[in-house]
Amino acid sequence: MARVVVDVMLKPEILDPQGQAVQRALPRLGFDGISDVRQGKRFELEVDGPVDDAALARIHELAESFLANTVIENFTVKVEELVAGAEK
Amino acid sequence: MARVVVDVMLKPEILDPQGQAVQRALPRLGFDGISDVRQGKRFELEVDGPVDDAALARIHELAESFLANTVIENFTVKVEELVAGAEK
Amino acid sequence: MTARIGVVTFPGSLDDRDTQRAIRLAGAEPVALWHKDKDLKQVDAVVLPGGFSYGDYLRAGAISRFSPVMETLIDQAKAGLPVLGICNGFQVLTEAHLLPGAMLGNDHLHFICRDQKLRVENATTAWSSDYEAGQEIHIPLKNMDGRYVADAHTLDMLEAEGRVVFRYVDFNPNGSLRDIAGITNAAGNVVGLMPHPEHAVEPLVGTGRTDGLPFFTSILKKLVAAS
Amino acid sequence: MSLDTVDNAAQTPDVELPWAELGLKKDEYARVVEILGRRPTGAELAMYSVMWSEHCSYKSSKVHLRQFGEKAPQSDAMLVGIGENAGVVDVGQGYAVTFKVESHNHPSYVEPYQGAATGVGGIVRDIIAMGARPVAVVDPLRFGAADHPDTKRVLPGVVAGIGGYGNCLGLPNIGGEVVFDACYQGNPLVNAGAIGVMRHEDIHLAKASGAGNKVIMYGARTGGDGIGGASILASETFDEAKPSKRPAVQVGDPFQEKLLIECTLEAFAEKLVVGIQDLGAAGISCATSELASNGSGGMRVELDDVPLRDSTLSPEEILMSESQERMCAVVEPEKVDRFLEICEKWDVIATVIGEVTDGDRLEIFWHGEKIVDVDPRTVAHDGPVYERPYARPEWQDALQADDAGKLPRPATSDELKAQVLALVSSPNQASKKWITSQYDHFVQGNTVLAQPEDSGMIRIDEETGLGVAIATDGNGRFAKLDPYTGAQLALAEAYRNVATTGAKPLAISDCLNFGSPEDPAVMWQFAEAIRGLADGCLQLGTPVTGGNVSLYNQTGEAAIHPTPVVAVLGVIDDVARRTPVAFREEGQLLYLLGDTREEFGGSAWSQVVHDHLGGLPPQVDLERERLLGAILISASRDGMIDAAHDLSDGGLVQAVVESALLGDKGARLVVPDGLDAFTFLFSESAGRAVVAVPRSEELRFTDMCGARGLPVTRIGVVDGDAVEVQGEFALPLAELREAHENTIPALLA
Ligand SMILES: Nc1ncnc2c1ncn2[C@@H]1O[C@H](COP(=O)(O)OP(=O)(O)O)[C@@H](O)[C@H]1O
Ligand SMILES: [Mg+2]
Repeated sequence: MARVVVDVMLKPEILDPQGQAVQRALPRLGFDGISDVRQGKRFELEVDGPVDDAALARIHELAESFLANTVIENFTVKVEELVAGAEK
Repeated sequence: MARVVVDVMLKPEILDPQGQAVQRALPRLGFDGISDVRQGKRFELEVDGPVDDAALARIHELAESFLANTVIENFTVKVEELVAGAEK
Repeated sequence: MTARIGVVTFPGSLDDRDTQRAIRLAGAEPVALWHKDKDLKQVDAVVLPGGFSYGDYLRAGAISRFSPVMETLIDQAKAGLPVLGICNGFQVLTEAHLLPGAMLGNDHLHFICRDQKLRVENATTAWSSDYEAGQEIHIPLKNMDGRYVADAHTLDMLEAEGRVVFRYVDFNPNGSLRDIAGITNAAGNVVGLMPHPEHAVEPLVGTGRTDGLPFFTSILKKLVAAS
Repeated sequence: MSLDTVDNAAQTPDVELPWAELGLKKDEYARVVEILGRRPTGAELAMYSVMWSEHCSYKSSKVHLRQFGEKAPQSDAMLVGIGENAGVVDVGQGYAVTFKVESHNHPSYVEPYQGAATGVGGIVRDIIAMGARPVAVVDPLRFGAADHPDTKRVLPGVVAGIGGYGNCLGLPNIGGEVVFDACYQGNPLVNAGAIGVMRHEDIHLAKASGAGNKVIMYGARTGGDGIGGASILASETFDEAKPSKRPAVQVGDPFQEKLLIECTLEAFAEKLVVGIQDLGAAGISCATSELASNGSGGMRVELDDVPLRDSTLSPEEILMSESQERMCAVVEPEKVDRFLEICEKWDVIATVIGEVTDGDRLEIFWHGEKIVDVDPRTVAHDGPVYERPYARPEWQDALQADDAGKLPRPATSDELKAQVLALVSSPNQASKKWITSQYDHFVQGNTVLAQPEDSGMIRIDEETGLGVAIATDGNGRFAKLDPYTGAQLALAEAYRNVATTGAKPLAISDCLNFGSPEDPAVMWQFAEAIRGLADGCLQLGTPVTGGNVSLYNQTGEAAIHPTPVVAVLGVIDDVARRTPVAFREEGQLLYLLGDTREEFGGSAWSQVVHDHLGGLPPQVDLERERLLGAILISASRDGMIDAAHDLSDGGLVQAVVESALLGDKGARLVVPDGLDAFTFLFSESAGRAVVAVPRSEELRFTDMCGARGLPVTRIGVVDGDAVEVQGEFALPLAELREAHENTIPALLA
């Protein structure tokens, strides 16, 4: 079993109110030096079989037709190595 | 300028209805072979200065105290190489 | 002398005026508090009202929790100041760790607005003493992020200590664990709940019920008795 | 090519501008050149092209819309009429109410959530711009067939978007419509309406007066949103290197808009604002040209001072951007500091971008160079006017001849019963709770009535109980059969809905949704609908305060049904006297008010049972509507009725089932003499309502109806836990409830 990650972000030219709200809050929290924040979605898909080119192509299609609305969003698909203990 | 990505996912024991809704829709869309879907958030932070250990430590703190609610969520922090043309 | 009850306005608060009206109808004096002021104007109690503070961006209540007013409020709540968090206010209280657990999106993924039946489980808190334990009431509910979540240990503790104050009856509108609609801190001065008692104080508007009024008379009686 | 300045334009008359790509016709471009006495600069062309578009200039509809003014009834209620952001109506006790309905149809098809959300945002800014606090929204919606897969994409997104935006603004949603019909498949109609309340003295207008006064832009930064043609101007003609990728869909930020509301109202309260305009379609082009042309004097704008989200925007693009959540205020110089302070208090970005000048020109500068120098009237008001050809379509006769009266009717009681169940469970007649429970009804604490009542009602004064009611209605099937009558039926229904709750109808707004004006058949439908509406308003004494036209709702050759949606606003002196829909007490007598005829053309029954559309729509008798309204209002004021429900789609049986289910009280009905059970239950004759009368009031009520000449027929009694038609069938409430309430969730959940 492998994990494929689809990251979906608003296109750069599209307003991102959520990211902006986070960014505007940073100075109050004592953080500076961050010039921009964008917030998007991360999908973790657990794939049963082998993640070969065919599987990736299908997930790409899934992302394009369903997970993202390509009118306003971009996406990336990547296979994730499952490294134990990477999460905090 | 560099990009640091903070990924925030619900802890595995917390019900993720959004991920489930995606998963439930898959057969309808003609997709099988995906045994689980989880949906989380991705934050892209554009950092002004160098992303050294100190900067990363601060971002880690930001994630822990603000970007994630650690009662329900886990997070990871990573520096992203800016590869042009990687996005679709 | 009547009691002075503060109502905090965060950017994006929606039910602040309604809460002030409810406080007035109960016979107390509402005092407007502003999120950028650390000064609580020496009020006797505080309500964090419903709404979408900061648009509920990031997480409901997550940004408001860092407001200047919250710095003072967190200290004073720990020192015993009565605080009621309604809906977004409840979310702020969990984000500020004045109440345990966290609020997540409704399990059905939709905003929900309905007249909700609740059972009063604890009629001893600062904000529920005018009810009777076991009493069933109807209070309007309207939210996107109303699913109360905590780990099993915390839930067991809340139950054991009688800190579940309100529970959903007949229908769980958001997937809250153990049907929890509202909880209190150990001292009983800080209470948070998702439904909106301030919208059930007049027979003519809203659902036409007045089941929410005792929230405000509870605190008024307590404060007047103490003064 | 570098910056196209006014000087440059004067010196290079032969430079070709891409006017066609910007949507201008050849003669329109020639007219611009004639007005200016030279070729326009790129920036001027951008302004003229957006302001002269169908959407902003009403070039196809203007000649017809004039009737709303020409035939306007005498009304003391009208404080501000057509031509401003929204009309304003006097509701007494020093209060004024502003309301309007607008469409956001096409964007909602492309991106349902954001399209619908920004639709709410836009209409609410119109309300704020009049000086009012928004107090409620309504959302008349139309989708393709309920079981079409694309409806599952569009509807949930639209509903979530309307809720997401309106809920976050703290505006109770108190009414609207949801209609399914295959004709809206590729063209859902997402109309959104808003109401605002103010004191008379707080009315504000969109005009810039007083030389030296400052023009302040505040709210969101300007991005590349919704810039169609300007990108062509910017990238292809003027600067090849620029990215021409500009978002076609706008993303709304309701939180920003909530801040805009609060900060604008605070500025109004301190009397800091001379004139104000929201930024919607055509953005800065529209706001500056309208403000300047409606006031005295001219205006000078430094475009460099507009706060940007995207620093690569060209001046043409900045002028055309439709970024949401922006406003423009005209403020006296000595009050500017205080205005900016209030904006800062609410974390709203605000910048002085120009000032009112002595002259009569609108001049816009970029990097110190003049790029626009126009008479603002020519941009804002002197757009082209078309007398588009129109003709009654040849299929109209055949359609009307296809009489629904000839359709087979139920032959047995069992069949009748089955058809009742089919009707109340059909998507158009089924409960819309799945949708409306996603909207906040309670926020602001003044909601007296909300869905599924006949009209939404808001208390506007806590002391006196003064309130306003609003209902929106439209029936595209009726309008297709006869657009003149169909428009009047929409008006009559909305009027009746308001009166049924006890409020007195005062004025209307409308949203006219049609196909392509370039099709003479569509243009005929449009002309007929407006004629019907204007004639109807004159007769009912309800002036048109404003509205919106949405054309080109069409997929290929197929236009939607002509769909005029009418919003009627009413006033009630004391909301304690309102009449709700639900049956409240057993034993109360049920009366049918009005005449029932065999009218089935365009009816719900003909659609549900026979999938048929043909014949003539029900007759309209507006004098009867007036009388019915007057009786319902008197009965409510004097406490003679406890429940009332207007009869429309689905006829009497639909109305009785709804009242019974809402009150959880059954009804026993008797078919009156002279009617057969089928006609009694399913006819959609207009001008009718059913009321529940306490026995103690029976005589007083029937005497009143008799004395005023309104037909009143006793049809039964509130009783039991079924809806029973004597001698025909009984349907238990539980069975009806399941049929009525499960349909929409089953389709969409
Ligand atoms: N169908 C209509 N009936 C009456 N007035 C209309 C109609 N359509 C547009 N108007 C009026 O024409 C004016 C311009 O409309 P519109 O462009 O929608 O306003 P805005 O610029 O505020 O969006 C408004 O006063 C509007 O009320
Ligand atoms: Mg406007």
